[in-house]
Amino acid sequence: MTSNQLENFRIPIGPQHPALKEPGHFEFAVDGETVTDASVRLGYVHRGIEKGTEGRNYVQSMYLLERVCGICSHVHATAFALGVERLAKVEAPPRAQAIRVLVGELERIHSHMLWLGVAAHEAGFDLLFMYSWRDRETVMNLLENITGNRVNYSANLLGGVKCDITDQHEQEIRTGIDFLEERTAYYLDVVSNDAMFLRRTRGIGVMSPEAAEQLGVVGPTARASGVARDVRVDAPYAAYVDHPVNIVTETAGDLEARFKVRIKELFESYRLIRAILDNMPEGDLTTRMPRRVKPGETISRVEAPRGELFYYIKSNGTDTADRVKVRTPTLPNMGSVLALAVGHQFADMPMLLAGIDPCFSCNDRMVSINAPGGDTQQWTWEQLRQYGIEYYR
Amino acid sequence: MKLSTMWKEALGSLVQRPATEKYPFVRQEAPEHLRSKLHWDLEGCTGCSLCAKDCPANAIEIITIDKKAKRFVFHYYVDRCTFCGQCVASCNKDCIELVNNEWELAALDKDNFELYYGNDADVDSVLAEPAEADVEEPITA
Amino acid sequence: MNTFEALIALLIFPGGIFILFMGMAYEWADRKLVARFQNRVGPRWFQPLADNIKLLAKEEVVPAGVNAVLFTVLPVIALAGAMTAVLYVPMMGLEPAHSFSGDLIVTIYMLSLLTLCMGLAGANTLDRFSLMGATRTLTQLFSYEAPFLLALLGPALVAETWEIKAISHYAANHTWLLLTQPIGFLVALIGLMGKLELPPFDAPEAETEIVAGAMTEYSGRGLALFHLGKGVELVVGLTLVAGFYLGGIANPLLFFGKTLLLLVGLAGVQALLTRLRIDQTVGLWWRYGALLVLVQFLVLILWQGVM
Amino acid sequence: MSTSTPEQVTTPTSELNPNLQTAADLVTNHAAETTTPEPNRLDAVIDAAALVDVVQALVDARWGYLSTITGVDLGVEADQLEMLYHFCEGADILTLRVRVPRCGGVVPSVCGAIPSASMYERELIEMFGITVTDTPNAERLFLPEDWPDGVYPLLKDFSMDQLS
Repeated sequence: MTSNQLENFRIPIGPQHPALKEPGHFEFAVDGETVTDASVRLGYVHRGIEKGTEGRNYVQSMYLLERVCGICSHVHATAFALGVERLAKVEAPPRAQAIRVLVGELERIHSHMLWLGVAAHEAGFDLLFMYSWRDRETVMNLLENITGNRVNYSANLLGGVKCDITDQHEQEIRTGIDFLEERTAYYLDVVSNDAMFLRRTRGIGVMSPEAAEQLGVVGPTARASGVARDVRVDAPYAAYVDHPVNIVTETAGDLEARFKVRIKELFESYRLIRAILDNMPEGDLTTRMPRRVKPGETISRVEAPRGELFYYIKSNGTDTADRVKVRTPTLPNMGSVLALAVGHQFADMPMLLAGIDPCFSCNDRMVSINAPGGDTQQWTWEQLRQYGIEYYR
Repeated sequence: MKLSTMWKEALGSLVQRPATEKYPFVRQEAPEHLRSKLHWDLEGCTGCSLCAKDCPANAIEIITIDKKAKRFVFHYYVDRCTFCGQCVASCNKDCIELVNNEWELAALDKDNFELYYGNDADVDSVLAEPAEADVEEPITA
Repeated sequence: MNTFEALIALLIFPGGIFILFMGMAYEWADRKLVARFQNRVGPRWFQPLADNIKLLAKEEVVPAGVNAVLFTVLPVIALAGAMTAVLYVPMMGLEPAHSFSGDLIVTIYMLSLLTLCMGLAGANTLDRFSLMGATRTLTQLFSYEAPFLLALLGPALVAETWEIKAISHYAANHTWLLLTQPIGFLVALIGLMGKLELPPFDAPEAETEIVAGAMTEYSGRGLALFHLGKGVELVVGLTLVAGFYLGGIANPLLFFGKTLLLLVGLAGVQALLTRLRIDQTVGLWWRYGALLVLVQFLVLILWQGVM
Repeated sequence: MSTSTPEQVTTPTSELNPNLQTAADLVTNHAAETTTPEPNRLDAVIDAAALVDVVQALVDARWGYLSTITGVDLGVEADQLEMLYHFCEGADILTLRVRVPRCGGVVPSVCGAIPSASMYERELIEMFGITVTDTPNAERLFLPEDWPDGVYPLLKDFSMDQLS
């Protein structure tokens, strides 16, 4: 092969690829097994959410925004609800704030466990994948019991929450958390001691604190590089004001550190959940919320499982937001993958990608409209079958 | 550093029962608060339509037959519903309930996903009328 | 041996139908065991059969830009190679259908034919995952082939014959070679995993990186034949290792007992270890596998000299 | 659609917390106007020409990190777009507001000082039709390949008819 051909040997990962559970398109130029260039193309799951909020009232927008992401849905609704409440000069009752944080931390556990499994699977360690997902069922069942849904919990209302924590729930949560804490300690042992697994994580994708600062990464990805950035600590919101978070950081900045940071964060989540259950404020779950919100603009930042989630909300006096801007944590983190990829082995690419816990539907939240001129149709089963037969004839 | 950290666990699994749930054969009971199909209670509804206004998925339509006599028909599109429970929270009269045991909603026919709640006579009259303009699709732009 | 017996040996037992079903049964056992290690239920007994029937019934799509003849013929050669190897091994603990002095070498190369065909099949298509997979398949072939061969030559050396039948007779009448040549046993077992591209040596078909490696463009019949070939190779490989290192397999009971014991070990390794990168696989084989087995080989030669 | 300006409370500079005070000092030379809409926020309206200098000054002083760039369409009547550059440091947020005309708005790229801004700038270009000079990559990030040129979905007067 000539050098020109070598340069053009580009391997695509995505939009449809077993390594990615969501569509995103990466292209890696490889020389043998070594990556020499990387590029990304996003937008395969655009749903027009930011534009969509312009045609919906605040209540409807909240549910729409909750569906930005299936894994960290609650933080989106929380960020939006907190922002709109601030604009409307309404404060949700303390019990509601505590429940918001409680559900948020349960969601973080579920998200990190999910990530642990996915990342292990990318490395070809399916045993850890299966076990961590089995244990993740515990927290999903807890969320289902409390809120009523396994994903997209819809626990928030503007001005409060829908679901209450009963004594029975409290017992269930405590039992579940005890079990998970034991399991998490075990997984921490696995990711920090398993020799074969460490061959795939230690020293791979090292990002120095300076690079992390420069690339503007957020969340566990930044904390694994020693950049102590956590909205729950920097700008406490909801019940984090009463329950301060101890920030977890690692200094190595490699994949191993990203594993450790996320797993250690789980312990912090367990502690917070217990603290909230111990000091659950009494009182109402909701407060009256006006349908129209006075003109103004606000910024609402919360810490999603993947990092800082940034909402800019501008109201104009009606019951519909003038502009909602969502900046999800994956977007700034995505740049780091491209920067880190060059020089690594192609086999490390899925791991590097998984290392930032990418969420493509979070990224691609904006505009997607039916193909121009395309009309929507409803097809019956029979029609679909017929179409299939004719297509392949 | 160990060559393998999970061997004890893995060996144990050989004798343990698998964690897999054999779903269609073994069904677990739905949790108490699970949100599934929506049910509407005729009593008490004042026709305020707050549920329909707040529904993020446009899954609810209140058809008013006679406002004074409090005759309303509740038209529910199960396939659009996202089971968020906002209508339950919005309703001031506690007329709406998301029951917890009707969650297996798959069907091959679209007709199974349109439900009418109300007096039998009212529902019949709604059904007899030529289909009105559909509820507006969610705004996309 | 008359023609009738030869035909039976080729088409029914131990070659032909019998070994195909045997391959599927062992594939099922492997998948089931891995699933149980992972605390899952795993597939039901007829899953590999159903898979293969489905694949055989499917239309085979020949992608644009490939040599269509090669594309169709390579899976057939691969399966034929694996099935030929069956004739020389003591299947079910019975005498091999054919044997001659030096059949060990033929068997080992028949087994390599499958991998070689897979590599060529990958290189034949234009798909980038296939090309990547083909490179890795062939790289891995070159890395495990020498240690694997050396590991199987150890027993041959002590038995002073290159005939599989004779070696397994020798093994049956002496102390288990597992005890005298532990390194050879390990290398042979791990080499077998490398041959079959089982985890952790599945870099050539790493799902999360290169989809299905060299097999990416195969659908339908070709894929089914390759799969069957791998199943056959699994059985042959296990038979060889059990026959050489675990004290011979004199009857069907011993055969099943010993090969299945090995399979549990294989499944355990598959479940417990993380996939190695291709550079790590090569490093492992040449830095440790080949060296260790060479050292053992030298010791054996010296020992033979002393005796 | 209302275009009313947000309710703003101008706080005397002495009441700013030390962190925001630093930021205020950094931007004050270029800012036409600074306000404090919320206790932890500082808004500075600056001219597009001064943007790169201000951002460079913030980066040199290591004040916060660029959280995102928000584009806001102030409406057809106002005929202006507003670019909001949000910098976060702890709980404090500094917002640089840059106003440009709705048609043919030009802002300089800040990628020279902050490389990771590229993603946000690409988003601005495709969603609002702004020209960002010297940005390293002006390709589409989110919109489909067959999206018509000159149609910008986050403008208030965007309609589905523009697509056919």
